[in-house]
Amino acid sequence: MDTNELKEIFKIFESGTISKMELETDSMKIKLEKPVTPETTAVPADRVHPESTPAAAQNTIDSPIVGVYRQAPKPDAEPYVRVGQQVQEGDVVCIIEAMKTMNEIKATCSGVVQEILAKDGDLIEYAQPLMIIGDAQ
Amino acid sequence: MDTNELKEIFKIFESGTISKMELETDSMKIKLEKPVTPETTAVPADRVHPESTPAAAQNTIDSPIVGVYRQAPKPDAEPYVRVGQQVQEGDVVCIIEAMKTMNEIKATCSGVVQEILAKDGDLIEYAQPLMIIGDAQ
Amino acid sequence: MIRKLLIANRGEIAVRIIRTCREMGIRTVAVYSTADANALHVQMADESVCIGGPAAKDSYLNMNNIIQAACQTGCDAIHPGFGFLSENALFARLVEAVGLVFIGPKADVIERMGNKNEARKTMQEAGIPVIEGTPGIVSNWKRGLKAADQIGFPVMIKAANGGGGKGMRIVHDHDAFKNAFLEAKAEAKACFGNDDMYIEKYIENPKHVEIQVAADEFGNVVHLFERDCSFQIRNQKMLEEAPCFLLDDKIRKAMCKDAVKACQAVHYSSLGTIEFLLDASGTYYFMEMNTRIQVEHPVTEMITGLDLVKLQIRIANHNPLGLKQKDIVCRGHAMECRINAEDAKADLKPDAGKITFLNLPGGRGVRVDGGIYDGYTVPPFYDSMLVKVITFGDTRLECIKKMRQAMEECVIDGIHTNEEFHYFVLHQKELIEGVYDTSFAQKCLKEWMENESV
Amino acid sequence: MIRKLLIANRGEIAVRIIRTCREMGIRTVAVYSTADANALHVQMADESVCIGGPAAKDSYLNMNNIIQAACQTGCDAIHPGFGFLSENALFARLVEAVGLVFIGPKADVIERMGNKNEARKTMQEAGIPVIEGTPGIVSNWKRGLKAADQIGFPVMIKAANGGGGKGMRIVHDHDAFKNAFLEAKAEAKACFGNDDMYIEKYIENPKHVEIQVAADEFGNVVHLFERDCSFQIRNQKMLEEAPCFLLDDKIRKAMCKDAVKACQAVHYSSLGTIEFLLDASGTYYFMEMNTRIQVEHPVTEMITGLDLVKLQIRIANHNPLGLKQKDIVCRGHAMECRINAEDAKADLKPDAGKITFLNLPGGRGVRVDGGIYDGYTVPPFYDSMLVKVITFGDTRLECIKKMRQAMEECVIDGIHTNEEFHYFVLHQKELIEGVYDTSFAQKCLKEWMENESV
Repeated sequence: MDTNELKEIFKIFESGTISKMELETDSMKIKLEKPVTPETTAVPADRVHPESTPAAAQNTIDSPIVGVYRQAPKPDAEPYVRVGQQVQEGDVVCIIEAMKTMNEIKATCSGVVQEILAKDGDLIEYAQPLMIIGDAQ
Repeated sequence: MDTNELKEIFKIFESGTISKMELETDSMKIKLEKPVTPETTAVPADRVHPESTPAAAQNTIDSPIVGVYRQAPKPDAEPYVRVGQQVQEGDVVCIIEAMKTMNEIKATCSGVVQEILAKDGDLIEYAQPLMIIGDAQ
Repeated sequence: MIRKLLIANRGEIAVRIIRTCREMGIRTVAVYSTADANALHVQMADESVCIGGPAAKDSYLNMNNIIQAACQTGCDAIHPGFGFLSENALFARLVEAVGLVFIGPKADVIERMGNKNEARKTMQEAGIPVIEGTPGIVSNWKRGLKAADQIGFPVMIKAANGGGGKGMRIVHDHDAFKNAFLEAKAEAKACFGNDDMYIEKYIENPKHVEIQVAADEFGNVVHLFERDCSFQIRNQKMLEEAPCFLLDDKIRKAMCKDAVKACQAVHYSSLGTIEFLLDASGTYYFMEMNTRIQVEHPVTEMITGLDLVKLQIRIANHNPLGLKQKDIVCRGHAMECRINAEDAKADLKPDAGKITFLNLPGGRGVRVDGGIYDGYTVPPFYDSMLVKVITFGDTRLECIKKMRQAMEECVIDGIHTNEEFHYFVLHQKELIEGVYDTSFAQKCLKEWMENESV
Repeated sequence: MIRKLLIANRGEIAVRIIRTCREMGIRTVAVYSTADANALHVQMADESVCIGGPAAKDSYLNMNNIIQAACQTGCDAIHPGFGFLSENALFARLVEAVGLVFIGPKADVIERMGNKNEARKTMQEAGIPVIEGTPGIVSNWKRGLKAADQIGFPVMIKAANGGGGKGMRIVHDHDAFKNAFLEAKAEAKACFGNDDMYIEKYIENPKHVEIQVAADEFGNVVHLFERDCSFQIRNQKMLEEAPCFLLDDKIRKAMCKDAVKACQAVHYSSLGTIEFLLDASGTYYFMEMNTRIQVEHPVTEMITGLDLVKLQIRIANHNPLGLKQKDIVCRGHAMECRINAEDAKADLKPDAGKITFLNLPGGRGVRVDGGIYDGYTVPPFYDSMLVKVITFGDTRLECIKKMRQAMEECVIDGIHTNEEFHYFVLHQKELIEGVYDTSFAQKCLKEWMENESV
């Protein structure tokens, strides 16, 4: 489904004085209700936290160009990074070979390599996520 | 779905004094409710009356065929019915001329003729409402 | 002079007729049932009139309401499209009786060609090859059996006023004859209110080849070449092409000549089709004459460059053809796929419902004749045909490749269609080679259903 | 042998190329920017590669990423479409350098024809009529003014490397020259990084007539008749037709002959267009040569029956044309309306946004080449062209009537388009008579906006 539509519906519902709504369309069924009392604002701060944390603490390093993924500077060399390794923003994490040029890709954030999403020799598209960087442990 | 439609529905609902609404169309099904504060219910009874009464007690006589509306048996004769007249189910209320045949149209319910929707000589489509019949007074 | 025309039909063909009328400067009146208030043809016509309830008998077959609507809206003519009242002689007569032009041949010819046995006799007298059979009605099963023995099995028992596969039986041997005859007769009585029966030799797995003809009131008759309509399931055509790919040119010429002769024999003056069965040896037989515009007319339009609806209206408007046989040239190859609201996986069970997403094909050499739009709800009361996709190529292979591409592009969500089945058919050897006969489609569907169920 | 082709473009032309490739059995790779992930061409291609961010310079103009994508996906060739890199000699060179086929002419020819002054000189030497003007670059305004006085006012000041109306000024008298020259030169510097200027006689309100040509590597050159592209607003074509209705046959023949001569002069080998200006007296002048497939190519396809993209690919694949001039016949009349995401009421201000309902026209003689679908969100980053509607008729009037009908059927909700403006244009006297010149469209738009604002 289209979450923008959902956002739109929320906005409409919240802006009015209506306290209860049930809506069913071809593609969705939704029930909305407003608290009848002043508690509306009293949302516990910690309830918001657990949902938003992982998203905030997890980043990906995305390819800035189209090319071929190289995990190491030379075919038989050690890979630039392995899962579990700590990287600093600016560290070279892999190479994207394009037009016979070796382009060093640098970490765009610091953290621990949680997963490497590309394999040696893969065609990499623009903006394709190459690896997931998590919080330092 | 079209959120503009939704906005429109909300506006209509909010602008009135109605506190609960259930609506079902081809593309959606919606239930709306307003918070139950004392003021909302305090609608003067007579304000509701003129709006809701006619709808409930009102029927139409619809054309069963395509043809031309004739209000009277002959060009110069008296019309079968006039506004305000009481009719009984089965009474002839008009003629629909089709293929040079005069088809007598009979009242499908009893009551008072509130409005005649067709004019002498009009092209009448199938299922087109010809007159509105209200409760006997 | 026709200035305003009522279209006594719905869906794709109503839309098709409206488009040509617009081009000709003729105003249009659509008619519709209460179930069709949102249909495309209603939105496209200049005016529209509701003529009855959802059941066809109450609306699209309701002659009085239709004619009344035409008279009241000031029409000069009525186009019956195909199906519904298009080959109803009584309707044609009524239309003429109220002083309107019926877009089609004279009522007498419709009637004469509507009776299969009568049509057969007429053609035989005109020297057109017909299938060997009884010269007239067979009054009882004993006489029928005697005739069948003379003709030689297999034979076909047919109702003189039949159609749509009803009142028909194929009989392979002497012993099975009696029961089949009695069954077919009872069915004919039930379906058509008339149980006149006759018997013909049964042609096994023929090709169904039909010749498009056009004739005016001044005795000018031309043919517009042939169509191969052998792709049929339960007597319903689903894919058609023009010309017939492997048809020997000598046979083509003979068929076309006979088709013209057939028109002359009945003093025909309209657009029409002469259907032939062509057996494996290259022998052909007159089957029937259709006195209406046909679903598959666009393939002929593609190869000849003519607008057949325009031609049909012009003839009804008492214009001369304005075409000589030598002006009509066959160029390239055209194919039509009928996209139906039918669940191909469920043996083509008709479907209905709301179209939730629609993408129709486009580009060079692709024509789309449709009666639907995105968000349209297909009512369950009528024919399941939604859209016809027609492709044209310099060669037959180019035409097939374009059709494959068109089928890939075509997306109709929300209801089941036969579109994927078409895609499968377009990759089958027999289709590609053009050798398929009337037994092919059913075989193909069976194979596809088996594949799909895995 | 081209087996797999990357399309370095987007939208309607990418879809157009994919369709022909499918028919030819060539696999396709689409490229797209992050803003185009849901675009139709991405969904229709066999494979697709994201090549950059929304800005064209980061994606569709990113030569390295495009060529890398072609190499990595195993393509043999790159089709540049129109716009973007289609007339970029460096790109053509790079494509050839990595061993791929560039679907277009040789890089040297692209370069030579890309420089307007160079092209003009070449054509003059080949004996093609060119507009009177300075033989080369004019170094300063004083020399320019002297030349202008000799040529006679009005004159056009032009940037040698210009395009899209930038770096150009029309000057009507001696006194206005200096300022106009300096402005145009500064603009040229800013837009093209090069401020070489030259001066030509200005032809007032001409017709813009162009000849489609095709030439192979073996010296075979043919013309495919002309197109009338006089309907332009701010140098953007919006409606085109073929052939040019009122063109005198003697002039047509001379123009076609000169177009062929132009190709021979530069040893051209691809599809191309020679643009001419035709003044009211019937004199014509070479304006420029386009070395790419053009937006309006379908009208030529309709009147000749040829697939120009197929022809272009075949030539790039080192095939001989396989066509002789006498085989190419002009039949009927074709017109194209470009449906753009532009608010006609706001002087054609480009629009973007979600298409909430889409109904494209159909039927006989109607072709739709589009790059959109129902629910598609038009991104704000690129050209505003959404769909091309092409109609074909035996006569020009039939063709216009079909286009009116097509515009009535066309519904694009959710964004503003120029569709209603087209409908208005199709009812204007000058359009119907075919006499309109390049001043007509702007006048028409002004009138329409005034009507609409009432």
